[in-house]
Amino acid sequence: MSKLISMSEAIKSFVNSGDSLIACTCMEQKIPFSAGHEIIRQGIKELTLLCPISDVLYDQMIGAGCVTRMMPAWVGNVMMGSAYNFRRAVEKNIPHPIEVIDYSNLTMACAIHAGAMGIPYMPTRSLLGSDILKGNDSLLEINSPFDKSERLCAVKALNPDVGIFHVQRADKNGSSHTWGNIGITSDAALAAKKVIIVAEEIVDSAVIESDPNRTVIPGLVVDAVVHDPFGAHPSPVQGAYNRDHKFYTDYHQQTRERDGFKRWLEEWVYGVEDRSDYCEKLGRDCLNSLKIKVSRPAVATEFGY
Amino acid sequence: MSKLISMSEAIKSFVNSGDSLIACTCMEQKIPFSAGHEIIRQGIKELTLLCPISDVLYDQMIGAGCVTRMMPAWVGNVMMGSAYNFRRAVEKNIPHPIEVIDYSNLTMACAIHAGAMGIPYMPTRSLLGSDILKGNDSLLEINSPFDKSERLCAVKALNPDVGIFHVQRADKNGSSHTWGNIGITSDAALAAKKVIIVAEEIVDSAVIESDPNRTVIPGLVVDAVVHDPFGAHPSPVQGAYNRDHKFYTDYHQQTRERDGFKRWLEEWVYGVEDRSDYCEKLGRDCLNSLKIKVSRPAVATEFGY
Amino acid sequence: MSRAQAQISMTSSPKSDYTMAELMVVAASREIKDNEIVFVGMRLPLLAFLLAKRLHAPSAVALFENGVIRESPANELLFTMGDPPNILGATMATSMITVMSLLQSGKVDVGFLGAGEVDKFGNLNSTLVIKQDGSKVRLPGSGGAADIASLAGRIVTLMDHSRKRLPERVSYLTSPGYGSGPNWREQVGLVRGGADCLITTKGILRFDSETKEAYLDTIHENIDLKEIISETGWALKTSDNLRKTSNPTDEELSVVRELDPNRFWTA
Amino acid sequence: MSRAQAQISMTSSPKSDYTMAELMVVAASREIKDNEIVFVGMRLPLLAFLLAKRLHAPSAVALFENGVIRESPANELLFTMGDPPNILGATMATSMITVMSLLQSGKVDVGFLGAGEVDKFGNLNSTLVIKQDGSKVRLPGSGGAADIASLAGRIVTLMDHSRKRLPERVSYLTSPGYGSGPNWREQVGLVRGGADCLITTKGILRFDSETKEAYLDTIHENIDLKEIISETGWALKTSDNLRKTSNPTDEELSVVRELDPNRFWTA
Repeated sequence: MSKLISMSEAIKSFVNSGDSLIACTCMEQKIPFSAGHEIIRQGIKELTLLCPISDVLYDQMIGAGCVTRMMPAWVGNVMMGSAYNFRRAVEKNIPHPIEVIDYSNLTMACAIHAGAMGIPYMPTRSLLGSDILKGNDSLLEINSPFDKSERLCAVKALNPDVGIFHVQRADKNGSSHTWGNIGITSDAALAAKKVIIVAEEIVDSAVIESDPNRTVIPGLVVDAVVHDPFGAHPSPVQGAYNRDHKFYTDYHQQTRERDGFKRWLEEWVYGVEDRSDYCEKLGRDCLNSLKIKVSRPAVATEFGY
Repeated sequence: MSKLISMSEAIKSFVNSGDSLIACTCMEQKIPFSAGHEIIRQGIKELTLLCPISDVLYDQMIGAGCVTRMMPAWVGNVMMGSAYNFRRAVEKNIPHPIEVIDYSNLTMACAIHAGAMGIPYMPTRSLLGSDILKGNDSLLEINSPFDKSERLCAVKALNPDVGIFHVQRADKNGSSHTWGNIGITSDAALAAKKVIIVAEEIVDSAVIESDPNRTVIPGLVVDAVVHDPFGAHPSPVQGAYNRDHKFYTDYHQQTRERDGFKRWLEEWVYGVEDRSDYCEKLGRDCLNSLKIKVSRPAVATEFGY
Repeated sequence: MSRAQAQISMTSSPKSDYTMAELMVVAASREIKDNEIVFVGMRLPLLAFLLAKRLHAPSAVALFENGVIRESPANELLFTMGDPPNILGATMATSMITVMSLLQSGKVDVGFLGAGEVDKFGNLNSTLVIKQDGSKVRLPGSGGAADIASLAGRIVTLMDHSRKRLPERVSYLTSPGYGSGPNWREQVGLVRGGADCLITTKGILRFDSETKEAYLDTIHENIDLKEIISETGWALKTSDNLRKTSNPTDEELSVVRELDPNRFWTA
Repeated sequence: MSRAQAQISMTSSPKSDYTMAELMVVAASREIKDNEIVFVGMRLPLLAFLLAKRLHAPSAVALFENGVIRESPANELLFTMGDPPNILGATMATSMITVMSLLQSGKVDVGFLGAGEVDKFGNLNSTLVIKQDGSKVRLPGSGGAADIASLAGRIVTLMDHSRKRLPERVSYLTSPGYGSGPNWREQVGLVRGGADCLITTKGILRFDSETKEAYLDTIHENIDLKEIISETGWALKTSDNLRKTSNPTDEELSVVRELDPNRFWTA
């Protein structure tokens, strides 16, 4: 069954204002920037964004006014420090106020793990004594039912309305191979109510089925598949292209002030139609400079019988 | 750091009478028969055996008198039905009584998952109303702390003393690639207090590191590495050799009665010194007939940058 | 996964050229709708799944508790779900807990089970049978059956039909059906599911939507109603509209025989 | 993971030819013993890990919260832990929850952190700072810091040393040190761990085993004790045996400079 559609259709069909969304599940790799930019262009509002670590994609969506609530463990520019739109929103209500419900990486991972597993919560030993626990209604101090003296933090399950995942290759039904950083991708794809796959490459199902242990997301949970090469730029995609460090440092400099961010947004989001247009703007030299330089294929693995 | 030792040394050093042991974590694939047979030869007693699905290895250890307690979801001969030594022990105390604490697959997986995660228990929605729950002190009915009307089964963490895992390839430090059926292998290796890896092939670390997403067990949790080709026979090892169905049907027929099992044990366990001796007894024709016939390598995966 | 399935009687019905096991496979396959996510057992249920996929449910997806998800069928007859042909060409080979997560979160439409005993309310025993003389028979145990019975959308069970295998109440409740009747599942906290269909060597039983009690819906060719009633451990009710079980079509039979050419499972 | 680490002051100590960041990297590396399992952050802690591995802890293993486990160092300077050079040649690239499981089950010996604020009992704030005028500064948040501080065997923190960064009590307790003092960790239910060492731009603080209060253990070259005391937000105690921080050796410096040839992190 082919679920292959354009990014614009995928966002129109499966992301609504008011939704909760999880999108940066590999942390600094494979961030679905092309999907986030289309969400901005379509003017989708009042999103709740979830993540362990958000590199600057969420900052861009906050600055564009798409977001009213953040449920993150960390929001910033990983290489440079602050995410200025996030700070402006929290510190000065620019462009409008946002609510922030803080997590840690492990408790966000547990919330999504519980959501994936279909259980209402997961216990952890983390965050006891932390103000994060005190400020988040989805984190409760409990005692172990097996030893009442043992204190735990119960993390309530999260099932975001939409999950968006950038992968190296997927078939048309959405079964996806992805490698390199995985983060919380596998759980997030099971926890999300709707799943959009953004793939560098669309492959025949036989490619996926040649290595079923490489499959991180099974097609049965996928709603849409988008073919968007270079869709994760400036974040890296293992084995395809490297991180565009300069793009992150430039973003950091250019978005210190609100006006600078607005110009950035005009140039890189509103000013382009889609990812292919964005790539043209980046230019062939830039794309070529990011492509992998040395091939390091995985050792052969035999599945025959 | 090389942890490579012989099977006999590994069992002597890391398995003691009275231990709890988990060994059939891939279910019907990659069962560490060679390790189990060495445990029998060394006369280790009073073991507690854990598993989701035990194909006949645990039956052999029960019949040999190594086991006083079983914590299984299923014990039998998967292809044929009954595991006769298990039945004789439970029904007639032959060779001696054993205690059975029943689990289901999911609750065993949860117990080991909790053990791996370092939390005292995992909640599930399974087994409510089942007699399994009523008969197992490690399964408790609880209510969700977030919604007291929601009933759950809390599964107490299990951290077996020893885990034994048969893998396709490992480096000398124990970092292991394994593929095909995974079952609960990854969690069990983290949950076990001591870990023995049995590998079809010992490879340079560079092989493991060429495909870090294929690593299921990291060396940092491993205590011993044993090189025992064909060590999983008669169970299959994906990409190496197939299941010896005839060996299982023969075992089924030959072990219906206690005397038949004793003869089987004499022939296949006490009568051989180690796995290489066992392979010689099996014969080259048998081994060749089980080897894979058609190569089906996984599609290439690029890790370069 | 249950040895009970191995004990399905090997008699073929005298007047037709199909075995009882073949009829059961065909009947089970008809319980699978297209696009459904199916928790497949080994033996007859696996053949039923493959048959359904070939004939009327091409997009059905199979989940196996060892962590395997398959969209396309394996190329060889399987003796266990861990056989290498069940991995080669799978969509995904992941951990047991991942596949069980799909089950627990309500993504599995139907699960197939066998058992040592099944009772009036569709509860299954695959653990321990206490015989009339007090002696016990130890069965292999739940495997994933209790989880599937707890968490799948609906359950289809395949069983040999005999009075001792169908008691009024199972002596050990491994896998929950409707417990002691209406509302029991809700009361114990199960969030969905329940017994939907029981395919035996004599007929097909379904469950009353109000009383949750099993009743006879269809009766296999050449089976006598009295025989069924006497071989059932409770006063078996019958459908107002009791019919014959539809015979396997030639097409169905030919696919089943292609799938199990040596009748290892369907003798 | 913390922006605080990016703000470490870029002054180099005047009389020697190493920068303060280089000294801190060297000091941090000396906190790693051979064979230890280390939860590594980015920036200076990563360089410290690489230095330790090269010089005195060749079998130390690095865990990264994105799911990466490395026994051998990456071949290039990393700007994020997700950079492709950090995957190529890794021992394992798995899920975040698997790596966090190693942490939660007590297998991690030492974790490295940075923060916006650190207080007398080694508690860290990486979430929100309320300034004296009531205005707030939003920091990026915990990331994995609160988990590492909760669950690792011991914690080493790297910080810029200034009065506003070292208050008596953090305004928001993101990552637990010793809370309000002795027995606090046990009381809140933390099963192990705690602050072990705080490496600042002026000296190295350690924690009293009884009072759990930070005290000055060594003082960096050319730093004045009075300056440290005035730049600390509480009455800082000093070791009975207060010494100079050992200077980096030539070998240490040359490795650090090989690791960060353009002084991106160690300027």
